[in-house]
Amino acid sequence: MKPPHMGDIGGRFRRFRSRLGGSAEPEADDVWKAIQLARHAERPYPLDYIARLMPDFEELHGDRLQGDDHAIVAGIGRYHGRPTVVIGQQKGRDAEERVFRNFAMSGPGGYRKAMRVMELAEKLRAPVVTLIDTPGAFAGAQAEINGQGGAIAQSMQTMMRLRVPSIAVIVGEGSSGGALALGVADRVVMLENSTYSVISPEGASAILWRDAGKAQLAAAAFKPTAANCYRWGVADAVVPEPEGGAHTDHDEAARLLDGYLSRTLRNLIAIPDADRVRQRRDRFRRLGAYRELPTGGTAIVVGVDDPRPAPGS
Amino acid sequence: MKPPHMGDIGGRFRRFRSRLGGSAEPEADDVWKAIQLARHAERPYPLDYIARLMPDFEELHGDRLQGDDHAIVAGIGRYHGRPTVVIGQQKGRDAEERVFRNFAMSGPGGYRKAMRVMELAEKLRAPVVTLIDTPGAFAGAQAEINGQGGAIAQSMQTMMRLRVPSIAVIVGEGSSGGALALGVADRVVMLENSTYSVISPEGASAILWRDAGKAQLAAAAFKPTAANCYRWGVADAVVPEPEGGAHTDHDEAARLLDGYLSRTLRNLIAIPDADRVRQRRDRFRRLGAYRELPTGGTAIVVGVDDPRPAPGS
Amino acid sequence: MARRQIHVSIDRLRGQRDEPAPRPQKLPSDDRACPTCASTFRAEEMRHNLNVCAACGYHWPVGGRERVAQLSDDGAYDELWTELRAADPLRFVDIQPYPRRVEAAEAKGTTEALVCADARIGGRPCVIAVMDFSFLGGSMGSVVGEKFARACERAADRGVPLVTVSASGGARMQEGVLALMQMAKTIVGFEVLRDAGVPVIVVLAHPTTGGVWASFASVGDVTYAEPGALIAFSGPRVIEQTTREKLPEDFGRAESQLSNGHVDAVVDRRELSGRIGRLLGILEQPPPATASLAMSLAQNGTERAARMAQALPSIPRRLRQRVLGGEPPADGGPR
Amino acid sequence: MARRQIHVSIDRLRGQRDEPAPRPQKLPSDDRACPTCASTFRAEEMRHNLNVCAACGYHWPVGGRERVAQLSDDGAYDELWTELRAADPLRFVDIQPYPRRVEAAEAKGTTEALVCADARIGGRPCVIAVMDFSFLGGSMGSVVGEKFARACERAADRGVPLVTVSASGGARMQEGVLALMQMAKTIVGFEVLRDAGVPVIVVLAHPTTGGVWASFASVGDVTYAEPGALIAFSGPRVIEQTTREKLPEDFGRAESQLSNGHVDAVVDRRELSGRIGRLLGILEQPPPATASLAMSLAQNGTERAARMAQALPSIPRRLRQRVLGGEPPADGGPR
Ligand SMILES: [Zn+2]
Ligand SMILES: [Zn+2]
Repeated sequence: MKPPHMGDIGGRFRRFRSRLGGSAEPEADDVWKAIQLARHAERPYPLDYIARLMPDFEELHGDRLQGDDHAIVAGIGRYHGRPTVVIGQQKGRDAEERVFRNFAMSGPGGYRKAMRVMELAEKLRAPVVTLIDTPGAFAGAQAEINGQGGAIAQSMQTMMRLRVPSIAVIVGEGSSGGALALGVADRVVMLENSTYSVISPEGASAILWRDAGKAQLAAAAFKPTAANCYRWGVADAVVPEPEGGAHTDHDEAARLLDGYLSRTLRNLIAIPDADRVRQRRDRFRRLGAYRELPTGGTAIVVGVDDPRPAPGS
Repeated sequence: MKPPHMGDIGGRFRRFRSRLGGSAEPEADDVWKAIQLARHAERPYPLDYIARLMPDFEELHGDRLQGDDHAIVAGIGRYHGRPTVVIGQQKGRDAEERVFRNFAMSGPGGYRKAMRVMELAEKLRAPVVTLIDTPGAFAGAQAEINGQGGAIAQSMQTMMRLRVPSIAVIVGEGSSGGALALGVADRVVMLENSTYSVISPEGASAILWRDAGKAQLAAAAFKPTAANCYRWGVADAVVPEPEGGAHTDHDEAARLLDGYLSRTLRNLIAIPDADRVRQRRDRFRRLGAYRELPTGGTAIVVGVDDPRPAPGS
Repeated sequence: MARRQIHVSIDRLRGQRDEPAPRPQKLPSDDRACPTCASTFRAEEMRHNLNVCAACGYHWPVGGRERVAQLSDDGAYDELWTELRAADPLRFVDIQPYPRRVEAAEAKGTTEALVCADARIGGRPCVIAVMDFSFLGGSMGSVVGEKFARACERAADRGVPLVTVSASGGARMQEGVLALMQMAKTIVGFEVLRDAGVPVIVVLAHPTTGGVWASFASVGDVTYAEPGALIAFSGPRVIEQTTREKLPEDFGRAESQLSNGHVDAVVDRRELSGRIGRLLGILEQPPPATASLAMSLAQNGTERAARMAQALPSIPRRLRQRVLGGEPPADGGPR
Repeated sequence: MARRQIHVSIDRLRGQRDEPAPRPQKLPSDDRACPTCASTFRAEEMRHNLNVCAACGYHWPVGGRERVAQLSDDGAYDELWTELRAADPLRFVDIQPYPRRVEAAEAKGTTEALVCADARIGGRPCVIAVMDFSFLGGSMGSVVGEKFARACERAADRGVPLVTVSASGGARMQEGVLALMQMAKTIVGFEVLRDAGVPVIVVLAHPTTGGVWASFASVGDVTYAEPGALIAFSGPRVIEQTTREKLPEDFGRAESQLSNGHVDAVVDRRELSGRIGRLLGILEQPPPATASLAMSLAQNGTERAARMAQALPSIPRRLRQRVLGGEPPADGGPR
């Protein structure tokens, strides 16, 4: 069996429309800059957005099983006149808080806390907003014993089944299954300088280049920027940040996010539940890029360069 | 506020109809004999019934959280031509197995295993049969930390919501919330010599008489026999055991249970799901006995002496 | 339905918590000593400080009606279902007959171990159901179960939240297996609230153990606990007897159960009413837009689906075919 | 849809397991030494014993098609969707370009890391989806996700069970975030199976790690694992690097994951086909009685409710009022 010729594939990808004004082929430096901004020490974290978007917010604690994972904050707040559930991955601002939050790398208990709060959303018919910012789920022995894999899968299942509207926002660094566990929403949106990737550049460097020092090279290979994720259909919209990045002005960053969230939630609420669930499934069913070989002839690429709806909800 | 006179209450309870041929006021000795039979070392346990009722049975393991509680066995078997989920509390037959099974006193993981298997039943539209035989849920530090209370409550919630038919069978000793956790079914049925009580006689003796040696007295006070539970509406039917007790003939005991189960499941399956769920709720909503004082006049007793449907499904 | 308008004026001492109360003079008649810090308080002071030690924050038990008054705006509430009283289905006698125990408990003025009421918290109407540990150890018998279920149904019918405070040693043993069944009855109540989308806030007071913790108390939408409250299925003494483990001092206490993941927050009693009022504000449903309401009625909910299915036989046969599938009618065409 | 009829005759050696195979003569060309007990076997022996060491039970990896053949009755199956091949959406280059890696892997005869097929196990038709660790470490990229979703949809459409065997290092990094998305795609597939009430049996082979364990592999209806299989989100090496813990030898292995509650049974490969066949017999739905089917169609399922609601606009206005509620029409009476 002769492997099909793959040389013509690249050409198709060069035809990507550049909807966001950027080049279809961002420079490696730009990618690295986005990664730096996504991880900026002064970048707003979920609780910073929550404080600005919903002054009345009740944080809920505990997975109702065996603990309270501080890497994930979850609760219910009043947002534009209705109860709204928010779940976020919270990095720490200073050294002490970083340890307390485990650098936003949660164990299974964090996802189980998220699921129990999603159940509350379901009961109260409250929309769910997730704020994603994690280098990945925690790699630890106890996390494995307590079912890190199953917790991530079940979190995806829970989000896939929600009959209430949901929006996932990548606010910082969205890495690996630990990010996707909270990312199965009706709309997935990325802040301008956020990143979304299958693995952190450092992890990829160690595994693919067998060299811990190739993170910048890995970043350039993964191109995990918001603009690229939008092109690939992984993000439905890109929300602008203040000039220079979200860290320069938390209030303005929250205001820009608020614009997207409030408008999109309003639109989503108007969709009948069953339709919304079906559309959500269809959204994730479609994602991917592969070739479909006809019985003979040239390959057809299916996936990322399909026509897509305009940005915004 | 003068407390109402309670002397006339006893009279109403003396009017209990004795549907099962026994005296409405069983002798203390009879109660104790039932307790001894319910705990007989040779009494059939869930796996004994399962082996006879469903030769094709797949035991499932684990709560998908952190362990596999051996006090509860759960699985799916072929029963009268359809997949049927069975969950049972399993005492050990010999000293070693008793320790392995923790004397059928499960921790939260046991109930969570039960719940995950109930979810499978729900997906496959398989009926659920529970076989109850426990001195109670385990009293241990780790069980508390892992949410023994919440696990029991959630198990009740899960059973209350099942859209598939369910039957709970008290096959031996049904004590406290640890038993009820698996007892929220469409039909609750007791084997002739089984018992169902809020607490074990030994526990009651220690707490109420402040004397560990008053178990027999406590048993007589609680009267937790099948016949009494039937009268109180707590059991919907009493399934006869072989002459002398189920331990004398496991095959015959299984055959007698099979008769009830197969007929009742057939009847339950014919009821539309929504009706069945409503009826199940109504069943547990009704249980209890209290007085309702009119603005002046004699007390009306509500509850246990209400007219009840005939035994059988 | 017997109701009684009760007005109790409560000075919550909000904002005064930081100033320690002046050391009270010993009054032999009604003073109480704090078991933690040994400060003594007069009954009036105790009541004013919601039965919390002004010096160290120790929480004493609170009676059912007093608790309802503490939670309600201006201490005003309408008590519900005081006509429900314990029966004696087992003619139960331990070291004394059950009716005698009930009589003694009722003689103190409380009718049962659960007090239910209509009230407002933070301006928002709600149904309140509070357990009273002073009535037979707050044990859950048939009256508690019935009142609790009614409270849930009332909250669901009116679309107002349920606020419940637990304080109980567990099931009322003197009612035997019927007491056990009340656990399931409270779960039915919560199912009704769930269908109605009505929130329930559970406050765990000291102690919340046994069948109460193993039923409604552990499955609230939002769960607060009072500082130091023991929250357990099996209490530390029973566990130490069963397993010969030596348990730490804080085992099963509210603060431990928060880190065990079973509680959302430990809330000081003096903050409780304000905190609940704020939470009810968050949870309040927006007024439904007519169009989207109609849409959600048409598209959501199996309840409605079942009703639609029941209505189907009266829908013309041709349409029924279209909806339910199956063979088209032989006499196709407009009816 | 390209399909290929493949017949492979496999002698399962059923019942012969107890007799240890005669010590094989060393044949330098294709013999293999067991890493556990150092017994050596010829390729023919290996194939006959399903790549399990006849002496100690060590399980070697199995290729995708070989595994499908092992599971299928008489080794017969129809492979599905071989026309789906990897694309290179990121034009990804690490130490070599992604297309070069794919070419090399395809050159060995496998088209992708997931082999799907129609087959029968124990006489019962099913859809089989097996990962192939030899194709780029069994990594899950877009082709794996697409084939897996199709396998679920096919099983649901036909009402036959899905049997899937995982063996994967996780997501295919060279497809970047699109590979990550395949995790969610497999979850969509399982949702379709759930709606259809179709069972899915997951077999965890060595290794099942990363995004595969964190998606479909951990949420099967019944989950078997092969002896010694590593099952983990993060592998032991990563954990030791991250936390500097020293992990026990059996960490994350099938046997540990059974006692951790994540696996239903550890099943020897030589038992697997028989065990699955028996399980499919248990799970088979009874033929629906026509009456009760109609009843359940009318009463159950939100799917149907949604369809009914969509059909409503074409139901006469008067009837719609009756079903949906609201004001009766002003011009009441028959239409
Ligand atoms: Zn004090
Ligand atoms: Zn070997």
